[in-house]
Amino acid sequence: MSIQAHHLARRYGRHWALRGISLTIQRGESVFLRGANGAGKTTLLRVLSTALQPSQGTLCLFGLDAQTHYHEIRQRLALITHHTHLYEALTAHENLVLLKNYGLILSTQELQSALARVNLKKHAHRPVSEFSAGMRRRLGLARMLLQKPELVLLDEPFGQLDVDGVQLQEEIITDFKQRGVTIIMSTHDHDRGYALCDRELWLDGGILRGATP
Amino acid sequence: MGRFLDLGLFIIASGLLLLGSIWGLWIAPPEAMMGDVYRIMFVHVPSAWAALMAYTTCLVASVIYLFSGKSGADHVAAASAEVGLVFNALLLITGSLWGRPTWGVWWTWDPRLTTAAIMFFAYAGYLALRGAIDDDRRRSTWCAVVGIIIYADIPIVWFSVKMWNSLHQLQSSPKTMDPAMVTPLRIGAFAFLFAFLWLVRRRVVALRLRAQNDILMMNEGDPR
Amino acid sequence: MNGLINGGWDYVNAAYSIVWFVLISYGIFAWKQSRPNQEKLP
Amino acid sequence: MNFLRSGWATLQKDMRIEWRGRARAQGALCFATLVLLLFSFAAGPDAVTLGRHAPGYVWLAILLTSTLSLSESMRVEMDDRALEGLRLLPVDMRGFFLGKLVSNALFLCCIALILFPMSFALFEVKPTLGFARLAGVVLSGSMAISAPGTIYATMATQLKARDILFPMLLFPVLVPALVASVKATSLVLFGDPMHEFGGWMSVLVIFAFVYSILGIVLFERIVEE
Repeated sequence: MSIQAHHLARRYGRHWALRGISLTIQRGESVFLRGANGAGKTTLLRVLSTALQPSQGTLCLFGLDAQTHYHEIRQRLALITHHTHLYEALTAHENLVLLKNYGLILSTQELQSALARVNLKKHAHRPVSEFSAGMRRRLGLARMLLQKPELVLLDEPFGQLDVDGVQLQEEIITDFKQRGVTIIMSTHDHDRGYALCDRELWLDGGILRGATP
Repeated sequence: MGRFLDLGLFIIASGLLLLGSIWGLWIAPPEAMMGDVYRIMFVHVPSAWAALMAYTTCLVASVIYLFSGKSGADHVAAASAEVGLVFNALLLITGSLWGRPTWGVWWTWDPRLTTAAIMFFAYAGYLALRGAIDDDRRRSTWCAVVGIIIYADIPIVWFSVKMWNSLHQLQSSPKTMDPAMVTPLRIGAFAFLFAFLWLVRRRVVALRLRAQNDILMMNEGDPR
Repeated sequence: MNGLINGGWDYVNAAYSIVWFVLISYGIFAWKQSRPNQEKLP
Repeated sequence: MNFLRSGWATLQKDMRIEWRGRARAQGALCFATLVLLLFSFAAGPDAVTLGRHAPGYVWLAILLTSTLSLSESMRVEMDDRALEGLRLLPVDMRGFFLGKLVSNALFLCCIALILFPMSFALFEVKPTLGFARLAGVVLSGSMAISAPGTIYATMATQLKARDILFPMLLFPVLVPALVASVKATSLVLFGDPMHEFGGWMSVLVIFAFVYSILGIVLFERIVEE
């Protein structure tokens, strides 16, 4: 069991972005999260990643309570959003070395091959502030690869990427699926969503409208 | 139950305030050195106690919130900081009104005064922070942290101002305590204590109502 | 009757008036805010 | 172990970012010297008065600059939600706080390193008790400002009214640190016949210690919300 959520709710001030979400996602499943703008997709993904605390409800990830064991949980998941978690003043290479400095076990070779895979090798020593939005997304992907997660949460993973980038993203997702990584992905590109995922969750106004089992 | 408690607190508080004022203004004898001015003490000193009590309540509630995450503790912290600020303002005003005729100045850098003034601004900042955060979880947690940080500052401010002040002037507050003057002071202390309890309760109820209202909105109205 | 300081009553009266005024107005505010029907949303 | 490693990594990272953004640091430095000059203009040209109040001017200049440098150093963490990335890594936030605190304090020390020689020239004062003690005051004073400053900057940079709220929260809490730094500095500059230096230094050290501990304990709660 990868995710067990019971009646998750989250509000920002007086606005409730999530109004009671209960769901169960098995290990190795890939889930397509669809919904209109403002339906609560990003909030749900952030809550499921433990980046954001729910206002109400309980969440268990990998059988651990998210409220108390978030340190262990976070070692096993990765979150991709349009915020790429990068330091502008540092170079692409330094941003990845940072993971190592903070204790992620990681060899130089892995680091180089991750940079090569997202096709940023020749820009490795440029500061991120000079990067385009698509390049930042690529670097974010490299970061996710190095984290070796068991659960990935992808918020609009195809946004801002060029044709090659979209293809790379698809490759990575397929690769993860084959390795049994649990995937939850929100996208407005329904064709890709249905093609890549086994299951669908439909979010509307902060509640689950429908789901295919 | 709560109704009777509220009513009881209100009656005791207002009754004691009235009694304390009458006693302080007319029954207590004038003081040998300061004449009638010292009567300000009967509202001034209880304000100080009430303010300190309120701030201590805020600290305790903040710590409880950080451990338990119960929104009730957050409401108590918010309410007592606000009530404490009101008593703190009274403390500064009455202190100034006392200082002018006795020391000849509206303001002096006495450790007591300075500490009270700094605490006023610190808790004003605390309430401003409360008003500036929309997200309720974030507001509760951050304000609990700030409540602890500010309270930790009170003794440090006190000692540093005392040290700082001891160099250029020594200003002692009158500590004359005739038995005839102790009674109104005691009445005043209890009056402010009950006023504090009633006010905090009212503020907590108001905050709880607002919080419940926000939660009710979750189920209200069908989203599209 | 007075001690060394004359005219102290002005300050005493001012202090008591301010205390009463502040406590009464804050009390009214606290009471009004805490009534359920006042908290209905617009 | 985790604690020290993340502290060191944070310090290293901050140093590097600070070095890359030298222009920003120069701006802060410019601001600090300008404030010092403005105090001299406001206080008038009387050399004796200026000299007597030199410690106060210098520390006020450092304090005002700290509101800029502290929120700037936290803004770097919030820009692309970099701090959220570190949280999800997960990084030990107690160590992160310590690293951030030290890097902020070192920046303030650099400011002081410029301001003090400048004040010696402007106000005709000199450290009679020696440079070692002055360095001690500067170091502990910077830590004392940075400890609550880092906590408040973390909150303030995520708020809409950050420019108003940050000093409004920080300044009242910093009063004892300011008083102690100014007092200790003036004892270093003008001599210490009553042997009060130790007392003021201990106020500074206790202040810095209390707030560092509070920050280490509470920082995680702040960033998790």
